[in-house]
Amino acid sequence: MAEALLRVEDLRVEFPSEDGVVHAVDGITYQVQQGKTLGIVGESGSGKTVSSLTTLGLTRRQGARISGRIMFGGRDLVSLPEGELRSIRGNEIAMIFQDPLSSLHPLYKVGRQLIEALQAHKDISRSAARSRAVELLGLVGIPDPQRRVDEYPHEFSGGMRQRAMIAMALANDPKLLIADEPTTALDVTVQAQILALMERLQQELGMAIVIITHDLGVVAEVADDIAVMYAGRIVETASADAVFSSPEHPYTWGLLKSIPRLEASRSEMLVPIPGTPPSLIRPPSGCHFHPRCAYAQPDHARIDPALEPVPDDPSHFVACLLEPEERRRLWAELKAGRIPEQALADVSAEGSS
Amino acid sequence: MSDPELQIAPGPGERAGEEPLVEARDLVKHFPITRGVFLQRKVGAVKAVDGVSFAVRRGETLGIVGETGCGKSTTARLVMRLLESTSGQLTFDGQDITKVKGAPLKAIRRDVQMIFQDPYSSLNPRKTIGSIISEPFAIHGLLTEKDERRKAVQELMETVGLNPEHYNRYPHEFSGGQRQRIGVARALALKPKLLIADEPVSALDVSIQAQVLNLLRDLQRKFGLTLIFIAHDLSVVRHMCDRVAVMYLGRIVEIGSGDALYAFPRHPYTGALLSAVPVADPSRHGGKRRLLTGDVPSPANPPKACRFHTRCPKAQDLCSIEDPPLEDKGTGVLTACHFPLTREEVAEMGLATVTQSTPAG
Amino acid sequence: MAIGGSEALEVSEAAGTQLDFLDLGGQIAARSPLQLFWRRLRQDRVALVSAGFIVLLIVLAVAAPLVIKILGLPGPNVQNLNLTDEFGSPLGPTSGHPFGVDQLGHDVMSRVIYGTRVSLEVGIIGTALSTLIGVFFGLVAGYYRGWVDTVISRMTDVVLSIPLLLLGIGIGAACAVKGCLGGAIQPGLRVIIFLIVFATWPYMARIVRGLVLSLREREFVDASRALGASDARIMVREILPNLTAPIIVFASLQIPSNILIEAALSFLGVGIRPPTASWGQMIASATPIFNTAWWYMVFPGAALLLTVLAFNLLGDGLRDALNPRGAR
Amino acid sequence: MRSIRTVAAIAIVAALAVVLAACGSSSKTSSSGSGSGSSGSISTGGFQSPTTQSLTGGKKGGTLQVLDETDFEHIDPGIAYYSLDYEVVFATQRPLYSNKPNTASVASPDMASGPPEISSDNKTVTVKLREGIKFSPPVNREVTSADVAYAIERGANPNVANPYFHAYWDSLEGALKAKGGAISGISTPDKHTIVFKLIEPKAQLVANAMVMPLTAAVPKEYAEKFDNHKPSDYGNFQVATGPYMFKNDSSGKVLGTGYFPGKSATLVRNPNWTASSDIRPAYLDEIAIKIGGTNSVIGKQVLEGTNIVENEPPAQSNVRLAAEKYKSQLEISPGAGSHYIGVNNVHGPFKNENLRKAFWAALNRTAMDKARGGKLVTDVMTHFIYPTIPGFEEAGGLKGPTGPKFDFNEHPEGSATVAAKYMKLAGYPSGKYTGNETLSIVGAKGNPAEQDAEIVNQTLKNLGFQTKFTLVETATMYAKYCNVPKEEIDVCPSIGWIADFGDPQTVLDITFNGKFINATGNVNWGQTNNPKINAAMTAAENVTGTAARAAAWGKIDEEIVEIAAAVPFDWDKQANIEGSGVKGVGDLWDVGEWDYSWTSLK
Amino acid sequence: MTGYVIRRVVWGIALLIIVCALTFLLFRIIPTGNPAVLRAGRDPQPQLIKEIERVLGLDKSLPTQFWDYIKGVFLHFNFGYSYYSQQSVLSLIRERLPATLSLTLGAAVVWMVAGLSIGIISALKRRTFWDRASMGTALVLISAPEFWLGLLALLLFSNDIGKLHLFPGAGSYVGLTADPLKWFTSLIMPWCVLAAGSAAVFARLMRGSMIETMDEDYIRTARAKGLPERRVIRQGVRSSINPIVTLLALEVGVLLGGAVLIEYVFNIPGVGLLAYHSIVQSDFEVIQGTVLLASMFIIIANIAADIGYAYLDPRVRYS
Repeated sequence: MAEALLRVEDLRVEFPSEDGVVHAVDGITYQVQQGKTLGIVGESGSGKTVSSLTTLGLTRRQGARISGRIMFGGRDLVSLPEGELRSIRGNEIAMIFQDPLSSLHPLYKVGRQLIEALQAHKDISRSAARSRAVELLGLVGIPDPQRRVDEYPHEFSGGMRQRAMIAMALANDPKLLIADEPTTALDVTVQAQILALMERLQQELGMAIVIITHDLGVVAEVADDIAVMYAGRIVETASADAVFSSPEHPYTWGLLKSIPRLEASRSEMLVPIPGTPPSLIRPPSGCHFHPRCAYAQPDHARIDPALEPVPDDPSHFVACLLEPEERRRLWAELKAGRIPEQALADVSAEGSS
Repeated sequence: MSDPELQIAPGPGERAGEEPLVEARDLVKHFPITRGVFLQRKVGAVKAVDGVSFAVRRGETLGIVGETGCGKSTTARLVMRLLESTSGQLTFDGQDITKVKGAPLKAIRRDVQMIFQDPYSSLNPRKTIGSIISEPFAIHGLLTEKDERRKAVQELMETVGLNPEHYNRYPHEFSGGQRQRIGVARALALKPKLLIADEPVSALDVSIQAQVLNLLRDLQRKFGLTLIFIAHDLSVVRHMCDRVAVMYLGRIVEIGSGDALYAFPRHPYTGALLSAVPVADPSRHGGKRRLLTGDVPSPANPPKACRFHTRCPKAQDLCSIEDPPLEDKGTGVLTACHFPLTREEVAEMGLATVTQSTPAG
Repeated sequence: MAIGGSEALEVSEAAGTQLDFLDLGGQIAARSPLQLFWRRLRQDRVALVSAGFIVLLIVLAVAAPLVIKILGLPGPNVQNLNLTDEFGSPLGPTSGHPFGVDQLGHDVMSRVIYGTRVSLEVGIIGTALSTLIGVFFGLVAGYYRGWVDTVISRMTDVVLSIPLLLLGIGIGAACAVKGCLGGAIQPGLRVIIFLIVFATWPYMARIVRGLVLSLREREFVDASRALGASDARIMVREILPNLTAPIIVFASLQIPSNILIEAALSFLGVGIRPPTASWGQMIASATPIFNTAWWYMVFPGAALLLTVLAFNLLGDGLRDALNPRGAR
Repeated sequence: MRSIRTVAAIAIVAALAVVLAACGSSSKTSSSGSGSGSSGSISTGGFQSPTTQSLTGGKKGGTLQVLDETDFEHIDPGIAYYSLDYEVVFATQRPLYSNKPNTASVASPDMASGPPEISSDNKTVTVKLREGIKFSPPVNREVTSADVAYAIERGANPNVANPYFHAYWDSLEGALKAKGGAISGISTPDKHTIVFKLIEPKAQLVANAMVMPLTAAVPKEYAEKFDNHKPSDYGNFQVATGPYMFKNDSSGKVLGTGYFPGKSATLVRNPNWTASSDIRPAYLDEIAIKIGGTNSVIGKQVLEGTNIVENEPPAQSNVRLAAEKYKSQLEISPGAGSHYIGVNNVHGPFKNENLRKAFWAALNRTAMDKARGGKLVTDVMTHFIYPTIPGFEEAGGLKGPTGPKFDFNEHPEGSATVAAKYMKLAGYPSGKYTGNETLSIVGAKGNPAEQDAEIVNQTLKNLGFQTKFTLVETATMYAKYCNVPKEEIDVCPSIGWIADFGDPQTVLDITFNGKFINATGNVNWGQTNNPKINAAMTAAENVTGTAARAAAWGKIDEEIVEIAAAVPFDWDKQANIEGSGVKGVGDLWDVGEWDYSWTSLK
Repeated sequence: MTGYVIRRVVWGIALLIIVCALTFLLFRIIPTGNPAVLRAGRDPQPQLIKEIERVLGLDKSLPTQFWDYIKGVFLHFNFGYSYYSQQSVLSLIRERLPATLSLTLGAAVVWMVAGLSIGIISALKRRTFWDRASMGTALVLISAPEFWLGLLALLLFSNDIGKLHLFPGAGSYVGLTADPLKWFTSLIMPWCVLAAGSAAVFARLMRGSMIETMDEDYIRTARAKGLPERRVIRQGVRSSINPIVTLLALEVGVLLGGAVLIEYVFNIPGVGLLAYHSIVQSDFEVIQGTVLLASMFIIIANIAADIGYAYLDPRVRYS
């Protein structure tokens, strides 16, 4: 395998807070290949956003305590001085965010914000930057970019704002685009447009993408590889196909089986994950997932599972203490629409905080 | 608008001839846009709901689905009588409730309840769970004995899967899913005949969504509730509802049994919606997406005639001239379209794989 | 001096802001709002010291006669012209009169201590009344909107367009002896309180109205209405409890502002009437001689400054402790 | 009375003094005796005094800087009636008669060429005018008797509304009906003769009133258009007859040229004035008046400056500074009026004469005077005629009436024993008031009136009274409360009185005579209506000769004291200060204020 | 937008008339004194008082008086005359306005420059010594009555009675045209004293707003774009100022109120002092004029703030 474009090694991010230290990211390792798309899936509070913000050094100001390594182009972004990091941001690594309305400066014209992005990294005249801005808006499919370049974000629709954000991210031909929940705030039809746009741009521009989302459908559509995060850790990572066809981690199963599928029968029961997401301040001991895991054994509360390759698939890693055979048996049952006994035990019981 | 009788498309499992529990005819809600410092002058209207008719039978679940701003939540609030309709008629249990006020309205409030979208906003952060769930009793002067009330509340808490010992806690001490359960408990307190759920799970984490959906389905079965279920997520609606209404710009463009509608959407908008849903299975990315272009027009100034014609791939001149009636196009589903989708077109979009199912419960 | 307390409109600095993106909802250990409030307040040393100082002031005000006896000072109205020189100029601080005396030989310290009463009365009663009125109108305007809102909002416009001090001088002078409005406005403290209430309720009303406008869109209001709750119940039982924190915060910042208004009006001679000791009035009567009798101006002013500062600091502390964002 | 401002606050003319009696001819001959007779009360420790100042030998030329904290009220000679207004009015206008600086009771012919001729029936006064006196530019013509006639006529014009016209000129034939038009009682047989015909025998009164600025000539053809304005604004366009005039533009406009209200005023020489025609030496070339500033600062600037004066009462701190460091720059003017406490004789507790006496006895007048600035500027007041006014000595001089009947007056520092005695006489055996009536006290704001009021309030409280105590602006105090009997104010502690003329009647008649009780503008503050006193006053009005009048009114004074109709506490002596380069001449008749027409630079 | 401005202006004028009517009623129904009586002298016979009342127009019914006044103001731009100096109210005000404007505008400059810059710096240097010190000072200044600060300043720094002879003291004001240097030096203390409270308020406001803004998503975007920190801060400042603008208008009222006190303390012959004196003297039309002027300032400031806000915020501008 070629040298990865981005390699995150044992990244930990902690925030001191009023109530204790928040272990937002608890030692994650992943890599992104050139031109490929990595999907990071997780629920709110799983640390997926923090990890990507940390990549760009954007959590430094929040008083984060960061350890581990983020290797990009031979440099460790964790220890890179702010000035150098700044020249990477928006240049080699670009980022788009969940809410395009709040992520665009409400008082500046879209064009101006694009021009700023260009001029931050290139010595380029204002008029050249402007025509490049128009060009970029056209590239992301904004109709009539000549006129739109002089409009304010609030005059754009939600989809167009996200397109504008993408245009801004593309301004300096980044090698890596980090998209943090890029479609969560959008309607389903617009989401489809944006996802299609991202796919198209990746093909045209050949950049790598890290897409962060809670929606398995979205990653299924766009990602080559998937990392599933839970409580600040990556619990499973594999190619997209492998994650959907033979998921190894009970949490991944939960995600897959708790969303109704359009094509499934109405009578098919959903299998929810019981309980509530854990506290990042006092995460559960052992396997972070054990309190909500229907298949957990008593000693799972003590043993911390490592992310290890599964048998037969060296690119498929999972952090689970169940025996591989047991995992496969359970998944086979779930896949067939049966619900394993253990999972039926307390579907609606609420482990309260 | 078309004859409302026609709109009660026969659904699976329907006991024919029974009077619907709720019936809405030509409901209209226009929010005025006003100007002026002292005397408010009306300068326009946001046509949030613009002629919506439907009926819900006892015991069934009607899903209303559509994108942001299509008027689905407004419709829910109209039915709840939280908003006054601009025009139209609303019947509940055979009684015209369009204009009822005061005591009769309060009486109806006992029979119609609502679950709200935002589990954070729908619970008063300054009240304990106990007082939130017992509020219905307090308002209607029921169970005046303190112990009695407490007991009833704790029973409710148990019913929805909450620990009854948490009676004295505040909402902020609960997670989103638990809060939504509190909302459900409150809605169930008065044993309503009709429950309206307005996007009950869209603010919840994926793993929690399923808990709440299952709970709702359990409760519906247990109490024989009639449910109006509003959501933007087509899969969730599909999972929960017997019949589904698709809304676009304040109008119902298609309404019918869920199975039929999902299997063979006739309206191009329904088709586009279904086609846009990302499928959580990389192996199934077969169909050609039919992506809609452009944005939803402003409800303050909606397109004439067929509201969808500006974005419809099949639109012809007629669509901008004549409003298509909501009528059966041969699948038992009412569709408001001059040029409905054909089976070939649907198949091309990769949607034909939707399986028919037997009705739940 | 911030009349009307635009200060309190200050965009608050949320203690929890910086970690918002972590979305820690539900993770903070279970505590009731009151517990949270106490916990935060207890950690705020400045606010605690201020609160202590205010308690001390209240004790001073209530027990003024006793305090003066303990300190061995003459009463606030004891005149002693022997303490002025042959030209009638007052004498400065001595051991018997630590803050000096005024033109009539009144002990300044004794009067400063008694002046606490007026400031606290005006600050607290004035704020309470204007809060009551402001909350009522703000609640009604925000909840009902429409013409009710229009009328109330226009009323606030009118009041806020009248220059308070000029109005104060006029009413103060006109109602000085017999009172006004059929005796409703009695001269002295009551005129001041009337003026303060009249001029400041719109601020509270506006703030409350704004909050109610957004609160009434919250779903728990709909939920309550869906249950059949009456408007009055919704306003009092649902919305009002959610306003307590901002009301307490704004009111706590209104108190110092009102104390300053009283001082300003008394300074201009329309406020508290002698012989009642009021800090503003003392500064006013010190004005013609402040170059020779600095103590007469400096001590009441310092008392005023410290009191207002304490209330402001406490208000800041309350705002931080009650911050809804942090409480979530 | 002109209310004298002893305060840095805003005061307004509220009420005024009564008139000289009919037979005042002696006042022109030798009345200064009474003035000097009172000099014993004046401490003269190296300070200047208007009574001793030299009126001659000034150096000619130069500009005098004047720093005044407050503005004039009216500069129109037909309206002006306030000590500060007089300083400019008497420099710019020449009434028919005027007082020299060192006398309050001797009038000299000014615009008139000689004494007034009074007919035997006391109903006609004839005055001859000097010839060759010209109005200042832009009028520039000679002053005629018609101009004087118009000046008086406009006093009756409601647009002008002269504040003392009714007091002095009502007896003029047709005056009551005149509303600015011609008054039938005034005739001008020739250009320099003016004849006043009266309907009552009050010629002496009218003649004496001619020292007031109303008689300063006003050119009708020029002034009429201003007098038609409601109200008249002739003051802003006035022309002068005196040695000085407000600087004006070619159209005669003073406002914005020589007078900026609230900011400054400039008096320059009147080019049409000639020294030979006047009694005033008019040494100065220009008077530059700066209005505004802070009294305490102004005083310091004056004392440390050279060609500079302050024409208002200096701040206490500066009086002290002057007395200690700048003695020669301090002038103390006796006879600056009196301050006493009006007590309601007809309503409330003080109906009871004994209670009034108890109050009098209890009051620490020394303390009050000390709060007013101490012995330098005050004398303890023991009766009502004040120093420099005939009758002062006759009524007991500084000590006042003494003896068993007057024991309440014998304790300037207050006597609890005597007070208790009268309390008991009043029916309060405990020696304290035990009734349930609350006294309403309305005082005036500002130093030292405020302190007077506070001491009074405290004294009354010590006597056992409940009080409702209020301080208002001086003007409001008079106009809305103390001058309005139906307000039923019990105690007015800040009453001040100063006469227009050096005659005892001006001090006692209107203030204590029952027939002068008015519904509004009442200055008989106690509403004293004692038949015996009323009768005595009626008789005394017709007494002639200074000594006789002094005796008669002195007796009345004693009777007023005997019933304690009011409670006195302070005879004022006014301090005035000047810069080291000024040879100031102050007007005894105007509380010692510097007279620009006599003052010169060293 | 134009429609909006017109509506605001129309309501502003209506407000002025209402305020005018209120002042009118207030000072006539419960007057401090009857000017006719004040003018009538020592023997004020009812008939004379009546005549003066007629001359001054006080005998007419209140509505008629009010109507006459409003007519004068709006049709003839005639605000009446002072009962004392017979000067037209307009010219009185015009004469005194420069002093008040010098005072308030100068103070506004001091207040905005000092307040906003201190606020920004404090926000950026949050939790440092500078931040704590400047915010502490700000709170002290907010808590101090400005008239007292004025007296204290005089006692400490005035060149006549001060301990340190630094600046000209009370009553030293001269016009700008008369002597620019003296004008400036005489106003240094009043400016600072008048601005102190407001500057402190705005330093705190600006700090709060800035801290809030710097946490906004778009600031994160700006950083993610790789903008230099200086430019990021500029973006923050740009949007932090917006919410402050509406408060600026409120502060104008405070400033005007303060101007009365400061003119009183420093003896500056401005409109505030005029207003004070006229109220004390019951000089109705001057009261009316000055109150009207002050109200007008407040109303104009409000309108200007709203328009300025709309101008600064495109979201409002186009809606």
